[in-house]
Order: sequence, then C-alpha cells, then structure tokens
Amino acid sequence: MAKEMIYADAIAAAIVEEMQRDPNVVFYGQNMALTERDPMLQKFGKERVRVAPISETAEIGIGVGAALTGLRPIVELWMSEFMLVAFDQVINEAPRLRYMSGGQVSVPMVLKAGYGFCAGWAGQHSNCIYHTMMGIPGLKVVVPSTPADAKGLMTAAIRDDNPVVYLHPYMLTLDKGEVPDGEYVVPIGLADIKRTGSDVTIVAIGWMVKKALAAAERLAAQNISAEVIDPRALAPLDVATIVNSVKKTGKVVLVDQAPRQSSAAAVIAGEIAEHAVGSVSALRMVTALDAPIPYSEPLENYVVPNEDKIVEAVRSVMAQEAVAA
Amino acid sequence: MAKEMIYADAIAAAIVEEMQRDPNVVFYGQNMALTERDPMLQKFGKERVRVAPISETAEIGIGVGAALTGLRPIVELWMSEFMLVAFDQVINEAPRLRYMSGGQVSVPMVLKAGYGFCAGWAGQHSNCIYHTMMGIPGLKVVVPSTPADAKGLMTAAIRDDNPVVYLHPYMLTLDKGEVPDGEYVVPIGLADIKRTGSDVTIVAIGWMVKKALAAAERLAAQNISAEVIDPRALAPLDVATIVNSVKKTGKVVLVDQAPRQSSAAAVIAGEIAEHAVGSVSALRMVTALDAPIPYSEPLENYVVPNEDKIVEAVRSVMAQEAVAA
Amino acid sequence: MPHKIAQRSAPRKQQVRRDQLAWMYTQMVRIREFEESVKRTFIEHPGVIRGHSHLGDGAEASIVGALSTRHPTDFVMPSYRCHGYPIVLGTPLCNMMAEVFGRKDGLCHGFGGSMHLADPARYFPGTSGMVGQSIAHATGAALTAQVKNSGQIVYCFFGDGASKQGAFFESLNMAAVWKLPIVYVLENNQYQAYTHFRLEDANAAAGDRLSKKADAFSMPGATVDGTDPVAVRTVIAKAAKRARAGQGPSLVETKFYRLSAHGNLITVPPLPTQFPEHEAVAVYGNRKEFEQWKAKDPVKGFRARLLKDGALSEAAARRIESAAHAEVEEAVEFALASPLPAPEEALEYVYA
Amino acid sequence: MPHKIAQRSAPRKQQVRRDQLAWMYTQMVRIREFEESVKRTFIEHPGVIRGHSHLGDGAEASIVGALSTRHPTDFVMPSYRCHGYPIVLGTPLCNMMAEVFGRKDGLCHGFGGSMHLADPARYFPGTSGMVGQSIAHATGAALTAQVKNSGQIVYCFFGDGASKQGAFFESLNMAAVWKLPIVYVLENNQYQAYTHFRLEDANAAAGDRLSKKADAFSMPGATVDGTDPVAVRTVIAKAAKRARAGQGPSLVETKFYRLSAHGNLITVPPLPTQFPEHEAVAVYGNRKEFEQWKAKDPVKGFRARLLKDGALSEAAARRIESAAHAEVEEAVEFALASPLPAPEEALEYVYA
Ligand SMILES: Cc1ncc(C[n+]2csc(CCOP(=O)(O)OP(=O)(O)O)c2C)c(N)n1
Ligand SMILES: Cc1ncc(C[n+]2csc(CCOP(=O)(O)OP(=O)(O)O)c2C)c(N)n1
Ligand SMILES: [Mg+2]
Ligand SMILES: [Mg+2]
Repeated sequence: MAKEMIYADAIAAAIVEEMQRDPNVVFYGQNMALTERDPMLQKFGKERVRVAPISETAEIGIGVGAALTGLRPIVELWMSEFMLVAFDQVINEAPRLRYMSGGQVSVPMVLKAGYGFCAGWAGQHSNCIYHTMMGIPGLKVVVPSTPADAKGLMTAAIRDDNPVVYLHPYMLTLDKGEVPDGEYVVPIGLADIKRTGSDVTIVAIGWMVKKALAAAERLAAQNISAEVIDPRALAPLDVATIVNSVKKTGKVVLVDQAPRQSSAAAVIAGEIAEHAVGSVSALRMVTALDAPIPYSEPLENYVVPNEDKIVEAVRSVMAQEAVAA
Repeated sequence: MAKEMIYADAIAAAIVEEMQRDPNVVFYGQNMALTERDPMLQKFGKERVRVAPISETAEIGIGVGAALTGLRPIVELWMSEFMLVAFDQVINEAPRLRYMSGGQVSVPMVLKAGYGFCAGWAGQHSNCIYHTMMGIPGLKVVVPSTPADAKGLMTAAIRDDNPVVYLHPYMLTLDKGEVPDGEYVVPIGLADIKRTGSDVTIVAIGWMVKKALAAAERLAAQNISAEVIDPRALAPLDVATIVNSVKKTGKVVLVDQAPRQSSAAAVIAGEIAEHAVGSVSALRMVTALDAPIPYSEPLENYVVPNEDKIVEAVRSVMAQEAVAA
Repeated sequence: MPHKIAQRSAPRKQQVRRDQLAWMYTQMVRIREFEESVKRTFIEHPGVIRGHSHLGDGAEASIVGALSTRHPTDFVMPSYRCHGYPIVLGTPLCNMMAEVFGRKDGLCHGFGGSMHLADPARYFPGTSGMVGQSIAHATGAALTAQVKNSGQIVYCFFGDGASKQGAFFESLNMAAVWKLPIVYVLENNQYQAYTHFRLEDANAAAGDRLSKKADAFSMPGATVDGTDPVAVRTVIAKAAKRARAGQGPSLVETKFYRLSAHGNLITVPPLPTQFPEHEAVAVYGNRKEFEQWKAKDPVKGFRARLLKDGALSEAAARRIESAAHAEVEEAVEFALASPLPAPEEALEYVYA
Repeated sequence: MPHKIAQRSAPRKQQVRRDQLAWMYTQMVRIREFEESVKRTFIEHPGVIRGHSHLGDGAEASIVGALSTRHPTDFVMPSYRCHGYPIVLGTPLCNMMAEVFGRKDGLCHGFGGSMHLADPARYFPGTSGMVGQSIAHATGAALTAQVKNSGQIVYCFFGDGASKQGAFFESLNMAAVWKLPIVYVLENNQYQAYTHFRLEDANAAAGDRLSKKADAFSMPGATVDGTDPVAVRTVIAKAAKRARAGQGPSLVETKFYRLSAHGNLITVPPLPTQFPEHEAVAVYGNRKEFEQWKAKDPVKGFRARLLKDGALSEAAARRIESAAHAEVEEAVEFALASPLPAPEEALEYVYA
C-alpha cells in the first residue's frame, strides 16, 4: 500500500518515525523548534529537538562529537552551501575519525540540506556542491529525486552508522508522489532505473531526474527509447547499474545541475570511460554552463540545464554511429 | 639561460620578484615573519609581510576583502586541508563576488598551500582536495610539478586578476630542476607534455608526474612509448592538449594521488569520454585506494599510487585491442 | 532661548548641525521609502522580484547615524540586507531598484539582485549572502587602507545572528592584533531570521548586552539605542575617531527592531511570494512586542523630535518626504522600463 | 604541627589528600617519562616514528590537576597533542607507544599515530589534527551527556592558538546557550607552533588574560598557574562542579610553558627528523625566556613541594619515578616488538 505524499512531508515523516523508534536520534538546526507549540518539540521534547545559532562549524562539529559518544544527530542545515563554512567537519572530521581510531568509534550522523534552488537566489545560494563530497572515503551522500526515495533514503541515512549527507533538491520540495506505507528503507548505494529503455542511457541526479523523465517522454514520441537512471546515492556510487545500462544502449547522456567539471556527471563519465569505453559510441554531458548562478531570470535559465538541452543531447548522441559490436 | 633550483626556492623567488615589482602584493599566513630578522620582513616591511593567527576564515576572507579593494594578497595556508575550515571563502566568496557585482570588482588573490604529504601525517593532513575546487566558475587552480613550473605558475598566479589556488605537492618540496633565469611566467590553463610518446597517454598531476615519468622510463625499456601530460592547471583544464594526445595514442592511463571518485583523474576521464570516446580503446585510472590516509608506513604505501601501479596499468591498457580506425 | 536650555540638558545632540540633522532625516526617509516600495512590488508587480529580499526598515537610524560620521572615501561593507547603505552613499535609486528587479540597468546588470548590490565607485565593494563572511571582507578592506596608508576607515555592518559565526570572532581578533582601521557595527535587530536573539546568544541569554563580545578582543565595546540616529552618531563617531587615529577597531551594538519580516516568503517557483507578517507575530504570537517596537519607529521618532526641537519644520519634513517618495516612484518606473539582460550575457564577468 | 599551620595559611592545598597528591605526582611523572621517551625515539630508533608528534612536557600539571577532579565516566577530549590524557585515564602505555610507532598492537592498530590516539572504552573518543575542531566535538559529547542525562561531564582541552579558531567561539556560545556540562581548558603553553601568543591574540596583545574571552559568552572565565597541579585542580573543580550541577560551561586558562619544540622537524621522507630546539631559542633567540620557564618545570616543582610539605618522601618519589621509567621502557620494547600492520588492512575501518 502506498499513499501520495509531498516530497518535504516524506522527509519529515521519516524523521518522525525514526525519532519514535530510536531515542538516540536528536534533531537540531537554525530557525527550527522556536516555540513550545512546535510539533516536533511537542512530540520529542526540548532535549531532542533544538534550535541552533548560525554556527555551522559548531553545529556540525557538535553533531560529530555527539555521534562519537552515542547519539544519532540529524543536523538541519537548510542550504547546502551553508556547510561550506564548516567544511572541515564535513569532509575531514566526520568521515575520518572512525578510520583514524582503527575502527574503535563510529559517527552516525545525518547532515540534511537542500540544494540547487534556482529561484533567483543568485551566486551563493543556488549551487550544487555535491562533487566536493563525492569519493571521500567514509562519507555517504544521497540525493533523492522522488518522495518515496526521500523517505526511504532518510530512513536509511538515520540508521546508517556512518556520516551521511542528505541532499534534497529544493526545486522538488512540493512535488507529489506515491510513498509506501509504514517503514520504508531505500538502501544507500543502489541506483534506480526510473524508466527502462534501449536506445540511450540517461543518468540524471536530483531535480534533473524529473527533467530527464520529461525529456524521455518527448523522445519516446520521436521513437527514441531512453533509459533513465537515478544514482540516488553519489557516494557510494552504483557504477555497476550504470555501466550495465550503458553496455546495453551504447549511448550516454549525463544530466547534472552543476557546472561541468564540478559535476557528478563528470565523475560518472569517468567511470564509464574506464569500465565501458569499448561499448560506448557517444557520450554527452548536459550540465550547468561555466558560470556562477546569476540573479536575473533569463540569465539563470540560460545557465541551468533544461528539458530542451537534454532532448538535444540525446538526439546528438543518437546521430553518432554505433560501435561495431 | 637557466639555473638549477630547489622547488621550494623557486616558489619563494617568484614571490620575492613579484613583491618587488608590485607594491600591492602582500603576503601573510601563520607562523611566518615572526621576528625582525625575517628576510621577507626585512625586504618588504611589516605592512606587507605579516604573521596571522590560526584563523583561516578570517585570513582568507581578509584576503578577499583586501583584493576587492586594491591589494593582491598571497595567503600562505601551509596544508591545503586547513582551507576546509574556511571553504566558503574559497569556493563561494572569492570566485563569486566579481560575477555577482556584474563585473564591477575583481578578486586578485593567491591561496598558497601544500598538499598530499605522504609522510605519516595520517588521515587529516595528507589529502588531495583539489577536486573540491575544480569546475568552480571564477576560480583557478594550479598544481606545478617542477621547480620551473612552480616559479612560472606562482608568477602567473600573482599577476592573475582572479583568485588562484596554488597547490604545491609537499613531496616535491626539495626536488631540484632547471628554472629559466629572470622573469618567467607559465600561462595558467596550458598543459605541458612532459614526455612525448606514441603508444599510450599518461596524464598525471603534481607528485604523480614524477612517478609517471619514472614509469615511462621503465616502459620505454619494454618498448612502450608513453606520452606524459601534466595539466599543470586543474582549472581551467586544458582539455584540448589531453584529447589530442589521446586521439593519437588511443590508450589512456590517468594518475592521481586522490581517491578515485574525488580525483581530477575522474573528471579528466569524463572529458575524454565525451570528446574522444571513439578513439580510445582502453582507459585506466591509477588513484589512491578508497580509504583515508593511514598513519603506518605499509598502510600508507598501500593506499597511495606508485610507479609499479602505473606500469601495471599501462601494460593492462596496452593489452587491450585497439579501436578499429 | 529654548535652544540654549536644550543645549545644556543634552549637549551631545546639539553638536549635530541643523543641516546635518536634515540630511540625516532625508536619508532615513529615502531608505524607508525605498524599502516600502520594494515590499509593495511583491503585490503590485508579482514575479518581478525573485529570490530573497531583505529590508532595512527599522535600521534607518543605525545606518544613517553611523554613516553620518563617514568621510568621503571610507569603505562601507554591510551584509545581504544591503539596500540602506548605498542609498546614503548616493547610489542612484533607479539603478538600485533595477538591480532588485534583475534588469540590465541594474547596478550589477541583474547578476546580483537584492542581496548583492555593489557600487565600488562609491566605496561599497559588494556583499556576501553567507552570514558573517563579509565581516572578514570588511576587515580586508581595512587592511588595504592600512597598507596603502590611505586614511580610509571601514564601516562594517552585520547582524546579531552573524555575531555567532566564526568569521566574526576570527576577524575581530585579527583586526585588533593588526590595529586595523575599522568600526564593527553589530546591528541587533533582535532576530536572526525567525529566531529571537535571546534563543541563540549566550550574552543575551544571560541578560547582557551583545557588545560584551568586544572583551574577547580587549577592544572597546558599546551598545547604543539604534532607534536614535544622533545617539548612534555619537557612539560611532568615537569609534571612527579611534580607527582614524590608528588605534584599531571597536565594536558597537546598535539595538533596534526589524520592522518587516526577515524576507519575502521562500517559495518554489512559480508560486508567488511576498512579505509575511513579522516573526514576532507569525512565529511567536507576540503582537505586543511588535506593536511596542513599532511605536519606537526610528523614522517617525526622529521626525517628531526634529519638529519638537525646531530643527525641522513640518513643511520641510513634508518636502523631504515627498521628494523621497517621488524619487522612489521614479526608480520603480525606471526599473520596470529597463530590459531584462539577454540570456547569453550570463557567460560574462566570470573571469576578470 | 607544621601540618596544621600549613592548613591555615593555604587551606585549599590541604584539601587534597596525601594519596591523591601522590597519585597526581605519579601521573605527572608517567607523562613526562612517556614524552621524553618519544622524543628519544627519534634519535635511538630513527624512522620508527613518522609524521608529526607533539609532546605534553610542561603540560603535566594542567593535565593532571584538571583530571584529578574527573569522575570515572566523564569524557576527556584533547587536541592532537594528546599523549598525556590517556596516560591519566589508565590506557596501557604499551598500546599507546605502539600506536605512536605505527604498530598493529597500537591503540588504533597503526591507523592514527601520535596525533590521533583514541581509547573510547576509557571515555577518550579521539582527537582531531585540525586546530580547534575538536572543541566542537567535545561540545557534542556534552550534548550526549545532557540528552542522556548520564551525569557525565566533558573535559575539553585545547591550545592558546586554537582559541583563535571560529570553532572555539561558536562552540562556547552554543554550550552556554544550551547549558552543556563541559569544562573548557585553554592550555596556554604560550606558543602556537612557532608563534608566541602575544603576536596573535588580541587579549594578550593588550596585556589581558586569555580567559577574558569567556565574557563573550557570559560564562565564568578564570586563569590559573598551569605549573601548579593543585591550583589547577582547585579552579577546575569549581568549573566541574558547575557543569555537574547543570549550570553550564566554564572557561579556564591554564598558563604554563611547552618545554619541547612544537613537534619534530617537518621533513620530506626519507630525510630523518627529530625534535629541534625550542622556538624561544630557535626562532626568537630568547634563551632567557626558555631557561626561566624551565626553572618552573611543573614536575620538578611539584616534587620539591611535596617533599617540602612532607606529603611525599624522597624514597617514595624515587619509587614512583623508577616505576614510571620502567613502565615506559617496557612500552617501548613492546612497541618495537609489535609487527607493522599488513598493507591490505588499510581498507578496513573505512565504513562502520
Ligand atoms: C553561513 C550561513 N548560514 C545560514 C544562512 C541563512 N541565513 C540567511 S540570513 C540569516 C539570518 C541572519 O541574521 P542576522 O545576522 O541577525 O542578520 P539580519 O538578517 O537580522 O539582518 C540566516 C540564518 C546563511 N545565509 N549563511
Ligand atoms: C585549521 C588548522 N590550521 C592550522 C593547522 C596547523 N597547526 C597545527 S598545530 C598548530 C599550533 C596550534 O597551537 P595551539 O592551539 O596553541 O596548541 P599547541 O600546539 O600549543 O598545543 C598549527 C597552527 C592545523 N592543524 N589546523
Ligand atoms: Mg538580526
Ligand atoms: Mg599553544
């Protein structure tokens, strides 16, 4: 059984359920739980649900220390860029402490943040910084693109004994989708084939999954059958699912909201190059253009990838000759 | 004319020459210029050469503000990980302010840091974090691998009107090499073919260039002719030089001291996949294994790439069949 | 006669010349008019302003009082809540409004928007949207002034919330050690977005003033009524004098009240957005607090005082107000008429 | 009889029981022996210790005085200069030394080394090599104690240099607002690597004590002679009591002198490394400063006082010293005999 849920509500539901399940889960961040009427505060009390000052280094660092000593903190960071003032905690503390201790400790923690808010917030608030957190041994990164994944990955993230960066695309906040009833866990590290197809493999992340699916719909009308894969986790990355699809189709389009060389798409393209170079006849990346995000709408629209650009890229790879089998 | 110089001295020479040339260049950082006997202090005075507290956010942020208003600061950060506590300043302030102002201001600044010190410093001090700074529009990143490049790229970095992250591999600190006399500028964004070859293209970065050249020497004895390319700048990345070589050889080995999915190698592999997929029959990445850097020597040696692994990777790509022309 | 008495009972106030008082009132009104116009735009021209806009209504006395001590080449470096400052510096309102509307004739050609105004020619080099980070930038501008021995000082404005960010502490320590010419103005508008400052500040939680943080840097710290531009001017003048004399930085807390909500509602496009009720009401249900502070509106308060002190006539006040109103109306018209930038321009200005 | 007089003239000192004084001296000696042995290893067994090692000689009174107030399950969270603390907690020296030597029997199986000792079973969850960051971690441990209502408190140790890092300020503010059970011990050993603290600290530059930073959080702040373990104990006891009572954090500056250089020389392998001369001499040419503080050696000073006060006999002192010496010698032997980890083990422990 499943019910329709809003993306944001699906995240919240997972947090509530896990906090009910495990008293060690605590939840804090800026501008939350401000009055006694706050529903989370009412449910879980002021020890477990807190408002924090604008102190990301302390907020995340406190999360690390709390996780080291027996809690499972969820830190609400709002926009992913706000992590940057505390980035040592994210990539050089949380994921290293277990290893440096020779396995004696662990850091079960969730860093929750939205990203990629293309809504006129200009150069510093609209970015995709996930590439900075990929490939950091010890750190997991998830980017759910549907309400169901949002719930299932949040549940998995809270239960994971490692630090998990949970990034939700702000542009999907109000999207609706079916979410399975009751406990629902999506394993971290498993890509999802959001649409099967045979002519071309489209790998897309977060908000771009929605755009890729819309593009695939348009392409289907043109008799091009696109397979759309959502990695869901950027770390660990499910290279096998992607490579298998690529070997089947021989054509690849990678869609990423980040600028080209700071995209997950580039890393995925690299994996494809190593694992399937002989099977691929054409590969294209559809990413943001190489500029910060500008404020004004026509500028912003120009920089960010969209459905048209995806359709165009697919058509261009289809135009290339297939690899001789 | 050229003379032999130590890598570290080549950097210092560039800084001294540029400070002599331009009174707007200032230089500060932790644990430097501590007494009146300090030679830089004696040369340039206590206004332009300063010691800073352990406050990277302020150190870099002050650099940004000083650059905005007419100075050209060089911030000595020592180890590149120390930037992480101030990472917003590095990737979300310095490279964005010009764009957000609609081109009214610029941020000419050099962030100097060593990296990848594989000498038993364990999990937090030995990393390669350059992937986090690649592909950030507005930001340049250079990684010189020889004393000549060290000098020429430092000169270029100081003269550049954009923020430049200057990363020097600590393991090369005492290496010697010929450095052209007098003013010497290496343009930022131009790869260098450190050795020409016809059978395989090896792209290597920083300390790995040295290892790749040694591997190429060994391979030559086995009749394999390896071309070794050093991108020198990771942003902007000279994709054309790499792709041209790859189209010639059809075989690629990418060597990077960082873990696979947080490496520049992965991004370069992605570019090759898009631009030359039809010309490449085999591509391998030789990177650090997916673990933080451990303390103990055998562990550290195991994780980090070395000459043997490069030779082995080259032999494995050579074993793969060539693409039908 | 009454003039003399006033002089004796409140000597400080009378040090401000009449024309300066009028100038101060003019600037305060111009800021207020601008901000109210921005706020109205969300209703009158929905969709024209995107992203997140932060208004300075309530901050007028702090901004103008502080900047009334400024010398012509001193730097001014505020946060993303930045409309008020360039208004005082003489930046044309039409280009400011055009920037807020994302137009080609905007100060930043539509690249920055409300949060990122910049007018470097008027010593306002730009802002950061990341809380607290511009405190370090401002400190860097002070380094420039010191190294170049230019005689400039820096006015650095930031919020109560920002004073909980590492950048604040690190910058003030460095400025003190290096004796940089800078005045740190902690604009305590009592809220960090939705959070009342008592909930997040250890000084406040203990009933202390926020300027006590200056002790951590052995730096002068003062708190002043931020609804009174003359009081602000007096305290800032001292700090500015100290900075100009090469004696280093000071921290001044100007305490006032933000009169609008933190910013317009955060919505996912194409959902419309506009300014919600103030957090005191919307979040805390505390209408009383809001009304009490509204009664202390710095613009109205200053007007009443100037009239009472005879420093300004009712007619002069009206002239100032209608001129400001007309200026802002004109700015809106200009901005609405200005074209949007062409898409391809997005690739300009990435590198210098 | 002399006992009674002493009690009256210095009542606090006599609150410490004789056996506790002996325990304190023992721990101080064990720390000193361990650190001297680590230092000698660079000469006696070159290449065995890699990377960067930081010694606690000079800090013994601060460490032991503070931890003498600890209850058995309280957390201890120092920086990378971390050898002294687990010694007091009872961590076997042989596993500690094996870790410093990178061996399989090391506390962390050779994964962490000198900078990253960890013994979570003894409430020492590990350290960070990034200056100041562990202050936030320690604060998080205090959050755990508070949420679990476990009665634990946290002893958080960090350097004078670290108190210039944003993490310090942000953490102390949050701890104060949340009233977390933690004692912040600012170990002012007067140097941040090569830099004398006067060159980088605004309080120090103004001739103030560093504990004045506590004002920024309306938190108790005290400075104590960090060469006197009993004085440290007294001040920390008060802070610990406050933390246990749920009244929140305190900041205590223990002022002493690092007796060795910051760390062993930084060299590119395979160049050998060992401890250089102290920075006072090597960098500043100030041998006098160094000698003056050497004369205030906390271990020697405490010994002399205990003997003078009759709290310890010469024979008992010698017994303590030779036991510590033997224990450390044994640790070295153990560590040298312990195998290096197998290369492939490097892929363990990455994920939990
Ligand atoms: C590093 C960082 N964290 C969080 C935010 C989100 N944020 C934007 S404005 C704001 C409130 C700032 O409050 P204050 O400093 O008091 O300034 P005010 O808005 O009241 O002028 C917050 C939390 C941000 N922009 N940057
Ligand atoms: C964020 C960061 N910046 C710089 C360094 C380099 N560093 C290591 S130890 C040290 C000195 C720290 O001094 P202090 O806090 O006084 O502690 P002490 O070493 O004296 O115990 C510095 C600058 C670092 N490890 N981390
Ligand atoms: Mg505020
Ligand atoms: Mg120190």
